[in-house]
Amino acid sequence: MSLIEIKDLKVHYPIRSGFWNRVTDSVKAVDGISFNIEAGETYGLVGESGSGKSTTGKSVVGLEKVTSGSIMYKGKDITKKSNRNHLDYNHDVQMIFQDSLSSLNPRKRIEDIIAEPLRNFEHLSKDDEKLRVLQLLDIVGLDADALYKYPHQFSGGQRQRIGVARAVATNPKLIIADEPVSALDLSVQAQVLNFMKKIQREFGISYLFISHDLGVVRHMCNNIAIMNRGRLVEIGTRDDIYNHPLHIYTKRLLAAIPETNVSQRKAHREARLAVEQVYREQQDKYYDEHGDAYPLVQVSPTHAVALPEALAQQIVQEGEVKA
Amino acid sequence: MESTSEFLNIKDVSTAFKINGKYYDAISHINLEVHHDEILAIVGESGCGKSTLATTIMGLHDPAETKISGEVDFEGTNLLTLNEAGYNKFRGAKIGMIFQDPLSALNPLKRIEDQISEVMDYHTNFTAEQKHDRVLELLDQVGIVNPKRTAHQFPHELSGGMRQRVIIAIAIACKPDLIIADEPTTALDVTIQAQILDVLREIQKENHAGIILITHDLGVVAETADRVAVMYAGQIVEQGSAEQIFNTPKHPYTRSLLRSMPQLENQNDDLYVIQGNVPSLQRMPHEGDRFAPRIPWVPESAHEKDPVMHVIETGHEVRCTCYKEFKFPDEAEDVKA
Amino acid sequence: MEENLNKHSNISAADLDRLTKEASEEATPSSAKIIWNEFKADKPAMGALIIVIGFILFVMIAALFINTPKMMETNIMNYNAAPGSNGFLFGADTGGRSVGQQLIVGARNSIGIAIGLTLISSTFGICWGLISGYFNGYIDWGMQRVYDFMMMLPMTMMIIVLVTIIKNYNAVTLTFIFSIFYWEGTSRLIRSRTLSESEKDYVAAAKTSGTSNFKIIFKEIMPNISSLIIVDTTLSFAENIGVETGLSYLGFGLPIQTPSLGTLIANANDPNNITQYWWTWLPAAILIIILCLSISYIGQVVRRSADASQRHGITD
Amino acid sequence: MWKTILRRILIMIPEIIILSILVFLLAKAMPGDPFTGSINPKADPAQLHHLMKINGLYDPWYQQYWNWVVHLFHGNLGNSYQYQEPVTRLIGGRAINTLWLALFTTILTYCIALPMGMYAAKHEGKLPDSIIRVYTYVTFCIPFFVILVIGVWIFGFVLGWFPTTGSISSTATPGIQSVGSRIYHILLPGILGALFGTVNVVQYLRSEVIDAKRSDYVRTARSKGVPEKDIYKHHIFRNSLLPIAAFAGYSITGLLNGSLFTETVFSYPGMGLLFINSISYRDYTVITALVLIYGILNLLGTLLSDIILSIVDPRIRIQ
Amino acid sequence: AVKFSTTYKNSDATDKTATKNGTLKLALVSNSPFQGITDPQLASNASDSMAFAPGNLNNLFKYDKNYKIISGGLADQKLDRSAKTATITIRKNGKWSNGSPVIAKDIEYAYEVLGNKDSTSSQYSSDFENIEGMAAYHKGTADTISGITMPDGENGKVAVIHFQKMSPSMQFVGNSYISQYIEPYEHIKNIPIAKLASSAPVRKNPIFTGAYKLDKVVEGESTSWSPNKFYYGKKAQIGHITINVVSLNNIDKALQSKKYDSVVPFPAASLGGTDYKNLKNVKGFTNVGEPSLGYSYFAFNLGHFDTKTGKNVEDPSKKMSNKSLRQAMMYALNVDQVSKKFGNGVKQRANTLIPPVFQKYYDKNAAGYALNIKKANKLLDDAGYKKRNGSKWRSDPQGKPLTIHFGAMSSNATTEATYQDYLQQWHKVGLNVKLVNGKPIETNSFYDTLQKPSQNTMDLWLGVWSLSSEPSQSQLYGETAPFNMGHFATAKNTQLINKMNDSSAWNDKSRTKTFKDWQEYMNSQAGVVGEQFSYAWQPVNNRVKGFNISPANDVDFYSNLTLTSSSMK
Ligand SMILES: Nc1ncnc2c1ncn2[C@@H]1O[C@H](COP(=O)(O)OP(=O)(O)OP(=O)(O)O)[C@@H](O)[C@H]1O
Ligand SMILES: Nc1ncnc2c1ncn2[C@@H]1O[C@H](COP(=O)(O)OP(=O)(O)OP(=O)(O)O)[C@@H](O)[C@H]1O
Ligand SMILES: [Mg+2]
Ligand SMILES: [Mg+2]
Repeated sequence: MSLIEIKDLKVHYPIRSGFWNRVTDSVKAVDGISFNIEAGETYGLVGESGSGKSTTGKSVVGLEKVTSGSIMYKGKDITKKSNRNHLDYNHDVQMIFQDSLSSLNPRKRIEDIIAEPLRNFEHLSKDDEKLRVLQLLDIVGLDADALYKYPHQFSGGQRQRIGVARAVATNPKLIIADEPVSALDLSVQAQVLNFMKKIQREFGISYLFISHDLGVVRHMCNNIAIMNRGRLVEIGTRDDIYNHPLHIYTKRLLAAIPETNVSQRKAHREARLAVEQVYREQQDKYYDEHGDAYPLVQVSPTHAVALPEALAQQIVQEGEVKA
Repeated sequence: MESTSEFLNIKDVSTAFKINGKYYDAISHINLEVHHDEILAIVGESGCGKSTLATTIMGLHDPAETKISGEVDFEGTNLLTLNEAGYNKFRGAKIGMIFQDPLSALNPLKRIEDQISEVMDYHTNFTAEQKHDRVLELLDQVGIVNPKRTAHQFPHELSGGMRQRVIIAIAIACKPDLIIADEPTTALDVTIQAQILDVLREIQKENHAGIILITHDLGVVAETADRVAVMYAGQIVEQGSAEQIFNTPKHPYTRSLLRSMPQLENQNDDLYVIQGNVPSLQRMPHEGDRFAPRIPWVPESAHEKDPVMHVIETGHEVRCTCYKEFKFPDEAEDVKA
Repeated sequence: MEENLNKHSNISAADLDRLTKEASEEATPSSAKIIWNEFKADKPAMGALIIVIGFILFVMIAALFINTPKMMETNIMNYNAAPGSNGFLFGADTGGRSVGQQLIVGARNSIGIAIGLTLISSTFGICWGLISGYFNGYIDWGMQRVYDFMMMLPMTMMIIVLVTIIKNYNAVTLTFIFSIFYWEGTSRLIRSRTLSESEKDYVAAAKTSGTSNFKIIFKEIMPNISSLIIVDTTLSFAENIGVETGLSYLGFGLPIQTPSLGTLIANANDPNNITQYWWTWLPAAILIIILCLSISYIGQVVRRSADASQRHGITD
Repeated sequence: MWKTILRRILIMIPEIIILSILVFLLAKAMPGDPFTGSINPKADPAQLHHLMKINGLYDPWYQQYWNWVVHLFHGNLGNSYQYQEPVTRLIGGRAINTLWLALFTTILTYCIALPMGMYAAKHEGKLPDSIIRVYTYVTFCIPFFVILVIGVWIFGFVLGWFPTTGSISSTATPGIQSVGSRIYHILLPGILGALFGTVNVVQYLRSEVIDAKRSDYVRTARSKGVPEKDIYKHHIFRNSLLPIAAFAGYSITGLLNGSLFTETVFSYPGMGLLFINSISYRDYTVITALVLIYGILNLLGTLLSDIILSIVDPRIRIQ
Repeated sequence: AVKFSTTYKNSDATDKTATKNGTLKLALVSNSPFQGITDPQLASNASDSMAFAPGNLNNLFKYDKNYKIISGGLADQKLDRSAKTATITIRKNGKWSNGSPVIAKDIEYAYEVLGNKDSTSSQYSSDFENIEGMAAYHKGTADTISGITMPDGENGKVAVIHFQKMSPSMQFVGNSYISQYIEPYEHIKNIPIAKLASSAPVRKNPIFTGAYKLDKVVEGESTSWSPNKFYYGKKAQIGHITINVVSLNNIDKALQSKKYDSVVPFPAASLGGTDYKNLKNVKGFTNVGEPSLGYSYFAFNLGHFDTKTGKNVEDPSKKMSNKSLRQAMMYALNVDQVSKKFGNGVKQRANTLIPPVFQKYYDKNAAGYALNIKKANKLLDDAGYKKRNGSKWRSDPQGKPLTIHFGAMSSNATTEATYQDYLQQWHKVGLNVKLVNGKPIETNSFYDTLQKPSQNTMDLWLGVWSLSSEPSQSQLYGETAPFNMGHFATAKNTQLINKMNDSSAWNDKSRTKTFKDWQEYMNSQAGVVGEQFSYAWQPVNNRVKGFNISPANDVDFYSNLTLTSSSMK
């Protein structure tokens, strides 16, 4: 059984208008997605801005009111608040946020920040609690003197590590990491990614890793889902996605990753423009009449793509021919 | 691409900010040249002084709060000696600037057309009609699909990518010789980033302009830049063509940065991490190699007392001699010990 | 977890005391301390603080030694006695009552009203704003309607009507009546800040950490808008000191037996009194201005220090 | 947008109804009645009771309220007991005076406050800024009526520049002369009201301008080579005037509050003075009507602000 | 105390052109705008009568300084005691200011306006039902008042009023049986009486019978006047008169800065003692004055009003029923000193309940209650109000603690200071007197309490009467008078008051004696005790000539005025 099973998850935000301010339409931030996260893996969720990644992540930790669909954990649907409370759900599922400064309460000392989930879920004695906090700080590589300081006194990387420490404080089974490094400098980003990996190794945590940086995702994730306008367009293993992308949207994202090999940049650029060309010309082939993605079809045990069956087979074969 | 002529020459420029009554250098003794038809990328971590350099060239600092020394020779004029009115002849006309945050950089209350044609009000004697035509032309040029419609809209009605295009349109409206782009794509998605960079490159080709591209994304640099200057703590630590920097990086800082990028090869390994932080202004060391504290395993003797730039080959310069002895800790067990 | 941590961390229970001590040596000063330091650095602000606290203390203590009923006894022979005459340092008013003593008792009453009013209306306004800003949806909607309704009420008129209805009103009832109308400004301010504060990720983080809404509102969000609260409270306090002056002028203020700065200033209701008997109102007016200015100034300093702790924080 | 405005107005209706009941009850709760106050040996208490009865004042409150509402739908707010005149006509005459004064005060407030706020912000931290700030603080701390009384004394009586009572000269002939006389009469109260009203506007504008000065779009404008004075003109002032324009609607509340004082000091027959008088006469119909009108004006003020804002600020479209 | 003359005798010669082209500026002292009801039958507020005074308010009669009706006015009145009629004959040249003649119907219509069942007037009283048919008309059962006849027809000049009973007070203007005013019937006949007060002919284009006609009225704030060429009497001389409302707070400064020539004369005084202090020495002004038609008084709560019988009844069990207690309380006060200090000479202790303006009836020799602490203490001691058990307060003769509640109306600072002074005086004689609710009461609540048939909130109170020009006391202190709020109703009092109006009172001398007897009796009983009399005084600019505020000059007051210079002195 998977750790988390997301089934046909929908989150719609109402748009009110008209004379009586009634709900006339809705933003379909997440529009029917399903995927499973296995224990101990890092699951990548990739997509352009506004594609619904954060909304998905928030739904999984229970921060968002879900319109329909289910998220099963330990056989219970945790989209219901009562089930979450009953399971002490957030003891097991935690979150790391994108903006490290805003995710740490500026008026609280680091000790209180890290101890917050402990105080709510594990009622420890004062000393035990302090010890735990100190150990957590040690694990994320911060000195004990951080204990009584405030978030603004740390650099971005350090703050993000404090966020990690808080997230792992209750030894959760799953951590949702919503763009944990996209606001960070290259070198600091490396730092945080290293820590996340280290902690995963040591505690066997699963991540739902949300990012739009395909380079980072490739570095971190075993399984990846590509999201586009509230729907999944492709899911697969790292290899499936990076080496055998099927959906034009995935290809486009991949082509847009800057090439670090200076000598090949011209070729890279041409390749990218070619993909763009296809993307523009073949929109209606890849999307249904409303411009939404098709339902996913399985093309291999690990790989699924949101295309009509026939088209999917055709593309798979083309790919094989090329290879 | 061969550089044709140099038209911007930054000589020994330092900019100091007043903090609690004392001046602290944010950039010190910068020397740089920009040529027509080239993209010069400036890279470095946050707080290295990249933006300060850009705003110094643009003369956007409050003279009461800053002290600037050195020379910025732009087509024969030292910009730093100009008064406000003199500077305004260059801003917008000969030098265009593109800012990072596309939302706040546009006046929320003015239509796109007015914001673009405002540059022309001061630097051309176009008639209203000419300006209107030019606006549409510009919007088309930066890749906006429906220029007529967009010209009439307000910034909040546009997406981030479109706003950034508008800002580029403003910057190039008067066909400037120099465009300074301060992190133009940081706030954007990869796909849009790629498009914006394309636009920039096309414009440069068309206008034969020189572009200073400020970014901390090495991928962007590798994709776009002709030459690269790496900045650390207010200084340029390495400078060279894109090939030189990416293929044969010398300075420990450059090498560290490159190494900390997630790459295909190191998929399952840990990424390289540079120890420590960029020092804040008040804590900036003023003697010796400023990067030394972050590579503590390199013996002090390897550093110069007063590091200067060393030419390695044509166009490739590196500060300090420590690069010669620098090895990553995992490359040389002996050094680490 | 316990085991896990012990396995991966070098720290054990033995290190606890030592590390705690180390940490507390490096601890950052609390914001109260930062504010205090700011005052120490800013001479005029310190002056203002001393004036305000000194004055309040003086008035509170001095008022204890004044027998108010006795002070309020009329002595028509001292009708509008000029300062210095008949042993009145500050002169006497129409009833021959010492203006000086009334200043003290009146200031105490006015400050008391201001404190009471500020406490009630700010507490209420803050809670209202916090709750309404934190919960969106029906709670916020309902609270906003109440708020809209209060906004609509013509305040002075309503107060006058209420004052007329309440037969036996005094400083306490007056304070309550004012409180009905004075929480809106605060609540609006707090609500808008709470709205933006609630969007921040630390609130989401607190939710995922299992913290209750009540705790999030008052333990997480409130401290973050504390500088706003402090500044708003000081400013309302400054404003509230003279709150009943207008009513007193219109003839709906406190009864004569309860002197206040307002009733004293209301002596300036007539151009003749303004010139001829300036001592009956001018000192009170000056007092209000000084107090009000000092308190506003203190508010500024508090605001500044609150900002500074965020701005220069990293370099500290 | 019209729909929105209409909806906003519809939402107002329950608020107005609640207010009307509240005011109605409060007015009745005041001790005394419209006739007791006018006690004199010539008035026979029996006749007063008779008047109470024919005016329905002995009915239960809901009955009275209902009658009042029914009349309201016929455009009739009842008769003033004191003035023996339909309330609509009575208030109509006073409202014009109050609105004249309010309008004039508003215009004047902005004429004084805008240059002041901008000047202060432009020279932020320098001497003129400090002087303007001290001015605003001091004005903020002085009770309004003290400003009024001192103003009347100096400019009305000592210097004799302005009339000190009424809304129009008793001898002014209709036409130009009477308009002139009206303006002459609201000059002093208007100026004094404006002096007081500037405080908020100046402070608000100042902080808006200072924020705008530091904004990114101003930096963009600088990088376009726009001269400093045009930057102020086209970008900073324009953008900071926006919220100020909207503030005008909200300031109605303040002006109406102030009218109680201004009109009392200047014996200016407007709604404020009428209210104060009606309170002591227990003129229920007038009190109820006035509170209601002030309430509605407050509501309209906020609505007006929202409309102005949505017109001038392209970012806001009321939906 | 100060002595005022009713006349400012200006020795300067009248400046004809200044008079003809000039404007006399009068201030109307009031904190509220006037209502604008020109019809005196409907007006409920003194401001209106002042605002429209130059039109003479359609006053029918001329009277002497004792307010006794004499001939020479717009109409003459003849009383016929045996026929029980009053015959009112309008002079031939009596005209309204629009030129139309004053007719008999104008007289009759005044009663209709007053007595109509839908009338908004508050001036109707049961006394009017003395007129034949008035009761029926008031009830609405009759369309006309049968007791008023017009022998020459409606357009004639004579009206005859038939009474059930004649009263001596009918000889005086302002009595409660004969209306002193008329209505311009032709001008207003089309308007229902219920709507009269708000109609245009009353508010916008009213007509008058006085020396001046109204040019313009600015609602609530000013009126302006010019000579009425149809006036029957002495022609008005000054080109314009303007009257502006000025608030109490501003009036002193307004006069000091010479914005006005004077204030509109008002018999119940519009300026007080403090004003006098500010204004007495202003250059260019002279003060005139006459005793005010009003006074303030202390009244004690002695009983209740029996609504069934319509009579006031004394309850001997009331706290204040003890005469010695009442007297002692009055002796404890030093009203003289208060009057001197705050009245600045324009006020004096009231020694009786008839103010000196009624020269004939006023008992100037009455002693009243001057300060006498000793006597007060003795009275209390003798009556058994002793301090017991070391208390600082006296208890009642039964030994129960005694707390007396004093009711006083909220007012200006000076007056409220006076209350405090009185309390202190009472405390001096050991009486525990407290203000009701601890503070002065707002006027409405004050009368609301007192007008209840029975109340125990106030044991004594300080009230004010402004009087009608007819002095009989039945409406204030009579056995059936609802305004007798202290319910003082001894047999002797009833008898004396009745005597003021019975047949013996047709004889002036005898009536005067009754008044004096009543004053003496009231003083001895101390059920109601006068507090202060005051002067209705006012400054008048020295450019004004012919300024005489004596009642005898009322009819011609405005015609007599002239100016001696075009600018103020
Ligand atoms: N509270 C909300 N009310 C209405 N719409 C919302 C709300 N939150 C998000 N949306 C909309 O839902 C869509 C998905 O938003 P989401 O934040 O999940 O995207 P994302 O993929 O995380 O984007 P980004 O990369 O910018 O963070 C967007 O179109 C967004 O505008
Ligand atoms: N106006 C200023 N006053 C004081 N210090 C400043 C000012 N502007 C910048 N600094 C400081 O100067 C240093 C360099 O800043 P700068 O903005 O140039 O860095 P950057 O390289 O552009 O960084 P980023 O990538 O974050 O934009 C930083 O330490 C910054 O704190
Ligand atoms: Mg997101
Ligand atoms: Mg920067």
